[in-house]
Amino acid sequence: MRVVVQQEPFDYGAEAAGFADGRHDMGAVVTFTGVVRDVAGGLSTMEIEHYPGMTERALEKIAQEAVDRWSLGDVLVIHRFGPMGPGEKIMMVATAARHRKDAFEAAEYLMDYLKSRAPFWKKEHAGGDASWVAARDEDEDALTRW
Amino acid sequence: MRVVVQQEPFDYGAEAAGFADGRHDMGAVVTFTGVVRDVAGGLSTMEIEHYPGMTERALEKIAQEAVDRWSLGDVLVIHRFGPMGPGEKIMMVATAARHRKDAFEAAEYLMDYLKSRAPFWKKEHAGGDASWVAARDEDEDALTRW
Amino acid sequence: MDVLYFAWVRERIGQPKERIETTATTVAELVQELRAREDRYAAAFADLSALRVAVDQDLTDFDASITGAREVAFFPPMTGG
Amino acid sequence: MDVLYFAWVRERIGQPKERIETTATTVAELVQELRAREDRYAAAFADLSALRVAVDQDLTDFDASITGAREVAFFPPMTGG
Repeated sequence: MRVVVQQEPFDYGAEAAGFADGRHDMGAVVTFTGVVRDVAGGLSTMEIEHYPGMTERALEKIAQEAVDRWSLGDVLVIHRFGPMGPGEKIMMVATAARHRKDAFEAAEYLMDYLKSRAPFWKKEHAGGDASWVAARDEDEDALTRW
Repeated sequence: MRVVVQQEPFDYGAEAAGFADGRHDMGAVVTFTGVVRDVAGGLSTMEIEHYPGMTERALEKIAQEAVDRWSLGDVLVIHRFGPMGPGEKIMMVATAARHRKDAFEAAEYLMDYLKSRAPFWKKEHAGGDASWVAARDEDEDALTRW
Repeated sequence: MDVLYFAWVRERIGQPKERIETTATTVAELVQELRAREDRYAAAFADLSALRVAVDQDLTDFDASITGAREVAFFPPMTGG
Repeated sequence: MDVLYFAWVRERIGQPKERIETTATTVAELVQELRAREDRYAAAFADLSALRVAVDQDLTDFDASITGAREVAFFPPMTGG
């Protein structure tokens, strides 16, 4: 289990390739990556604020809950903070399991809890305007399925 | 949409990193990778037989169904055939969508259908013995949820 | 028409492919014809619930028509992924 | 105790962190005390349903005890991922 919170970009391809590599007992690996989205085409920067200390605690707790709940060979969570541009990768999770059901469910669980329980806040800068991204009700609702 | 059937290994890290890269309208990318699993520690080779022609048709049909059913920015399916060793990557799927729900669901759908509807058969060689991997009832059952 | 066999069906019958002239109009009729040929066919087709069939590279069932088909393939349930 | 503010709560109050001496025993009592201070606090804490609170870096609710707590943080619903 590895949890990383950092400002610098991470190498998604290398992280994905290295995750659970050489493990002969894990048949299924799932990754999720969150990308800075700019649907309207006007976004200049996405800025992510976080709560140093609590962020790591919260992510480790969520990752540990996934490990306790599913049969997993490994878990990885990487999340950036600070300013980033459209198309940049914000974060990733990866799960390895014997079978795909555990790997998929654990990855979705990690994402659902990370979205609503880890202390990150997104601010979008577009032109001269800046606005905080509002939490989506469906993200909070997603927790009820677990 | 890209569907690849090949004998050679593929570069999972490079494929994952290149998939939907530079897309500014997709916030979520999910990948699934299947790995040759050797739980007992005696597997020397996994051999995958396939049905040339039908394999590509079946995978393209499954990928197209996913594209029709969810709002996806891109889909990738790579599946190998021939002999491979423990820990080697057999296949991968990747999905990109605006939101994570579509990306996750489409990736699970691709995997469920690929497992039971694409003409691949696994044979395990361990010591002097060789045996065909039996289909699992729960893989067929998984289709009922869609 | 070409008849193809994969995985243990191929091994049991002893060849991957053969050309067959038939008057069968459905997969089930073709199976009956093959079963009557030799023991290795009878063995391979003993339990149809353990078999899957594709006509012209589309998965179908044993009631399917084969009239005009170019190829019919028999194989066990798939195990990809 | 240290009181921390994040995102628009931080912007509305005008600082990320302050040291507060208080006799409040719950988060709700602390909020009442802060609201009474200045308009910027009243504005930030106007709608508690739009706020979340953590005591000593654990997410909790407004009824939670803050007796002995080292830090209390207020912020909007999280939007990571």
